[in-house]
Amino acid sequence: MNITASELKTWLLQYGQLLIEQTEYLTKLDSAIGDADHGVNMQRGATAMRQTLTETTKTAPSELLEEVAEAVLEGIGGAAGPLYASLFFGMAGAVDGETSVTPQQLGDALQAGVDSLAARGRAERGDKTMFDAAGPAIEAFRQTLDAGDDLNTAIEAAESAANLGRDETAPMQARKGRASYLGPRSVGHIDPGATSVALLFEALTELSGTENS
Amino acid sequence: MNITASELKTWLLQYGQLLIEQTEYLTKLDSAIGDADHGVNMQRGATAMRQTLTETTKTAPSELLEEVAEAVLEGIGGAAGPLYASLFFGMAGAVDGETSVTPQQLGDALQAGVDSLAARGRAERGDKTMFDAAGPAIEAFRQTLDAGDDLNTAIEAAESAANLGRDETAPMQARKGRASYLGPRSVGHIDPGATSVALLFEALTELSGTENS
Amino acid sequence: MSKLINNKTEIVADFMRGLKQSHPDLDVDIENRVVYRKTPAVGDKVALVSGGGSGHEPLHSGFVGLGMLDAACMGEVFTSPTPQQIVRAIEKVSTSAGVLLIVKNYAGDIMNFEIAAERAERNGIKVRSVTIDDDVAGGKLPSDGGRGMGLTVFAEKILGAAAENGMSLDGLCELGQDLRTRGRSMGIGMSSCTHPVAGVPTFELGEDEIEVGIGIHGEPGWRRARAGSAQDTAKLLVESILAELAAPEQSSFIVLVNGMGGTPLIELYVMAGEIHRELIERGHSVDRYLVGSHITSLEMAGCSLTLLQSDAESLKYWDAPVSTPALNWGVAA
Amino acid sequence: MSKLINNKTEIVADFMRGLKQSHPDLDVDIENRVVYRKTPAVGDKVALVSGGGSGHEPLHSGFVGLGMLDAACMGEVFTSPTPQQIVRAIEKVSTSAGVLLIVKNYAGDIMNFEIAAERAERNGIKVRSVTIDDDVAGGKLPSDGGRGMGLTVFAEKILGAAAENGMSLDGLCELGQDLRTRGRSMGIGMSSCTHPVAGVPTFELGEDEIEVGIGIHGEPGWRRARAGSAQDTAKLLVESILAELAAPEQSSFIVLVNGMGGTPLIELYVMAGEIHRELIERGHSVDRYLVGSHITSLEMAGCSLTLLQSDAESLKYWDAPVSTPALNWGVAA
Ligand SMILES: Nc1ncnc2c1ncn2[C@@H]1O[C@H](COP(=O)(O)OP(=O)(O)O)[C@@H](O)[C@H]1O
Ligand SMILES: Nc1ncnc2c1ncn2[C@@H]1O[C@H](COP(=O)(O)OP(=O)(O)O)[C@@H](O)[C@H]1O
Ligand SMILES: [Mg+2]
Ligand SMILES: [Mg+2]
Ligand SMILES: [Mg+2]
Ligand SMILES: [Mg+2]
Repeated sequence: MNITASELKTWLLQYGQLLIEQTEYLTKLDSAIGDADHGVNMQRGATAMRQTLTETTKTAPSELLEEVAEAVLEGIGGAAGPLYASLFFGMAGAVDGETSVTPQQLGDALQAGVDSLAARGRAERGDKTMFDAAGPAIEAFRQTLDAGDDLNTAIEAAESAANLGRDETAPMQARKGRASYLGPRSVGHIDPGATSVALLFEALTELSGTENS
Repeated sequence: MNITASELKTWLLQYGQLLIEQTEYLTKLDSAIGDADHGVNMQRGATAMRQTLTETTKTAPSELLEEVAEAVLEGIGGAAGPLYASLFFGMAGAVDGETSVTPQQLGDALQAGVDSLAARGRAERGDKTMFDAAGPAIEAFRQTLDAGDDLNTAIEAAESAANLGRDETAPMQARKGRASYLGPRSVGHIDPGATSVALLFEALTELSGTENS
Repeated sequence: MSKLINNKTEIVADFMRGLKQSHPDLDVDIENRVVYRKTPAVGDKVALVSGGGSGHEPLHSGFVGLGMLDAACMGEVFTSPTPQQIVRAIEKVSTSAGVLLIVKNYAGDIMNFEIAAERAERNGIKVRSVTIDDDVAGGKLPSDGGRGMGLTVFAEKILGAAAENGMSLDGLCELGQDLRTRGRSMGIGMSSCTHPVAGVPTFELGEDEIEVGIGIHGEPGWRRARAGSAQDTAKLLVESILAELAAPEQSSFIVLVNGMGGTPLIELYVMAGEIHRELIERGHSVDRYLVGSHITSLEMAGCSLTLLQSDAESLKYWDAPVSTPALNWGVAA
Repeated sequence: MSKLINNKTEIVADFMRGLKQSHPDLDVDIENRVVYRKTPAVGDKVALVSGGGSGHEPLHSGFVGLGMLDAACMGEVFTSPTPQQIVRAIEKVSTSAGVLLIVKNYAGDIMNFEIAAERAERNGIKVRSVTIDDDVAGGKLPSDGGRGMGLTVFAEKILGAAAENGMSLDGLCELGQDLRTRGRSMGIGMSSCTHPVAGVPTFELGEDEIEVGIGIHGEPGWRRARAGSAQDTAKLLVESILAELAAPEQSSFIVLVNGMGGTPLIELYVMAGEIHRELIERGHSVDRYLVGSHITSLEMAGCSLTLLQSDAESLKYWDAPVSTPALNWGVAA
């Protein structure tokens, strides 16, 4: 069975749940190399997403994702707001007209989303940003599917890659965002945005089994 | 032998010395129930006194004391400045015209000084101020002389009475100066001004033996 | 925490140098610690002189200029200026109309200004004083009366405008007495501050504690209490002040929401909003607000509230032109 | 240390209520977090809009009024406003002459203002932006360029006066670009601050340590150093800025000695005096000083220095009348 707007909702509600659980941790990470608000920002984003997801009447994945994009754009603020919004706008554009999507299409959509995030932030791999978790995650997701594995396996691969990408931001020196003004002092700390992105991919496990249901 | 301007200098130089040694302690006392500057104020006063005492050409006790009064008035500032100045102005007035003073005359002069301090501050005994050390000290000094004892004994008595008066400010609730705004919270702390006054009487021991010299 | 200072005993002189460079309308006599208007007031305007310990900036030096003070004398940090400094300030700006001293009610200030006034009068200058004692102190007032707090700013502005307007020395004294009866203040502290010479904070407060009824010297207050919301604090300040002020129903006020130095403006405006609500709820109204750190205790966190019952005269003088480093309005370019 | 707030997530709204009550010339749209002039600019003046995270007060809301901004949009504390808020601000004040956005160079601000500008233009409003990136950052600038610091205050004042004077949108963009090349800033911190929602200080500093090259969000800087005297600090700031500014010999400047929020005015003027000396020693001169806490990081202790090479045009607009909560001069009563 394909992934519908309803499954996407489940995914994003779970993402919101994880953000709320990790609020303090995200803020702590942002205290070290930023301005101590990433947790608070993402918590506001989670609330805005949840409200949208519970009130929405949209049944097309693309329309739903656009509403979510708009909600996080207005809900989060700061740097993370437009970046996450770009991700969801990018995804929405890629699934325009579909009523449900295959795992491959989900991969393409996530790829479009991540590309759009990177473009908005003018971020490259190794800059110590969200993109350092998002990039490897979407690559792993698509490669796993391309290798013929199922959605569950692709999700697992994406989650591990996101977590690894997140951890690998620690030794990097930041080249984008606030942390870049710390110069060498940004080394040794995990990037807060990469950490919240890893939660986005962790939440994908809610879709595991969709294919077989 | 009577007490001359030169002995008074010795007394006040020693007082300045003690103030400089106790600067931090006086400030610490003032931190508890004041604005953390009594030590600093008195240190400036000590410096001003020393300069006056080393540069002065005055040989009459009254003129010397007037110069000292003017020096502390300008050197100390705050509440303590005019109060100590009043003390020395009061003393100066009482020995006007004398070239040296007897122990009895010194007692009268100190009495006039303490009266003048109390008048300037509108302070009464028990208000938790300088006067609570100065009042008992001058009483003890004069009573001891009146009882026929010598200057040494009178100085010892004054010193003990000043120290006791200082310690007895601890249980008092302040009714004058900054500490009075703490209400009952001023209880349990020794008054900084009473502590610096006790040093003034402690320094009198420099005059011990003058009579017999 | 380190401080932006050089020699800690020369702070006041260093401050004065910076002040003079930054404000071409002001001149300074560093030796005597006097800040005064470069262009003296013309005609026989009464000269206004105030002063006190330093560490309360912008008070008083930041209020020297057209429409407020003619001179300010600066003592050491938290230490009243000495009589000679005050006499020098008086002499610098005195006119035939006389000199009005605005003195905050602190034992040290009272005594030093008293001696200075006696000496200046002996030198033939007509000197009168107004004592500002607006602090309700958060508790039972000691026999010396309230300390001088935010009403000092209002007095300097209103009396300054009245003097500029030609009011006589007697008239100013009367107006000053009148302001005294109509204005009250109270402050709370959320931290102490560090006297630059002492080098350590005067006292320490727990995370959730405040000092109620503080002065302006980083000292503890009348009592320690648990920190409440801005609304709780506004209620406490408004109630404590109104209890002492005996303001008739439907009074209107000039309101100073003052920061003690280390409290960000965002919090002061939150307080202004809450204070407004508290006053309106009690049937009162507000004619003017002044929000900012105007009479401070170095970097102390906290705020004080000053309520002055307004009338046509005080509003007229409040709105009158003023051009000083810290208050500036109504003067055409 | 406790804070004077109510609900910690409603600080900005509570602030805006207090601001409105205190300043009758301002109006606020609390839902959209917009502060704007109650009486809109007349004629076809270009409208100036700025904004950013809150916690930097008086920037930007305190600079709304005659001669500066037409509207400010306020994000949450240290968080850029969202595109919709910015669009609302633009819509509130836009004129046929267009809207100029003054944007501080922070990833979040850049992106949110970029999206907002695209949307407003789609709605038929002529929008242009000036990015302020004056921070020399105390070290090697990252690829995004310097952060927006004190030059923002100068840009709002000078561009505001030019707009009031009838300058076109293109002219303002050009003048803005010109200011960018002529102004640089650098800051040092002596404490962090506490984000009201996080509730704990962002970082801790030892007694004798300072952070060099800070931004305006209570964050650590480029490096940690031992605290020196005011003179040492002035030298560090002046040298670091002049190294980047390439000011010709005998340049003259408009100088902002800015407090980060928790540093008393007495220290800022000490710094002003030292900065003056450093500039004079290098053969430069100063035309104007602004000393105070104008772009802050909540209650952070520390200061920043901004040097803007002045010329006849910038001085003319600097001296032009302004009437806002935080800057006010030259407007007759
Ligand atoms: N230019 C950029 N491109 C991609 N990600 C970025 C960029 N700038 C910042 N980020 C991400 O944003 C995160 C910070 O988000 P947040 O704290 O919510 O916003 P802000 O930095 O405005 O306070 C960083 O940890 C980083 O991952
Ligand atoms: N009215 C007064 N009469 C007598 N002594 C006083 C009075 N007011 C204050 N003092 C004394 O002054 C001392 C404080 O002096 P100091 O700290 O130098 O001045 P300030 O209080 O102005 O900071 C107090 O401890 C008290 O002994
Ligand atoms: Mg952040
Ligand atoms: Mg004291
Ligand atoms: Mg003192
Ligand atoms: Mg932020």
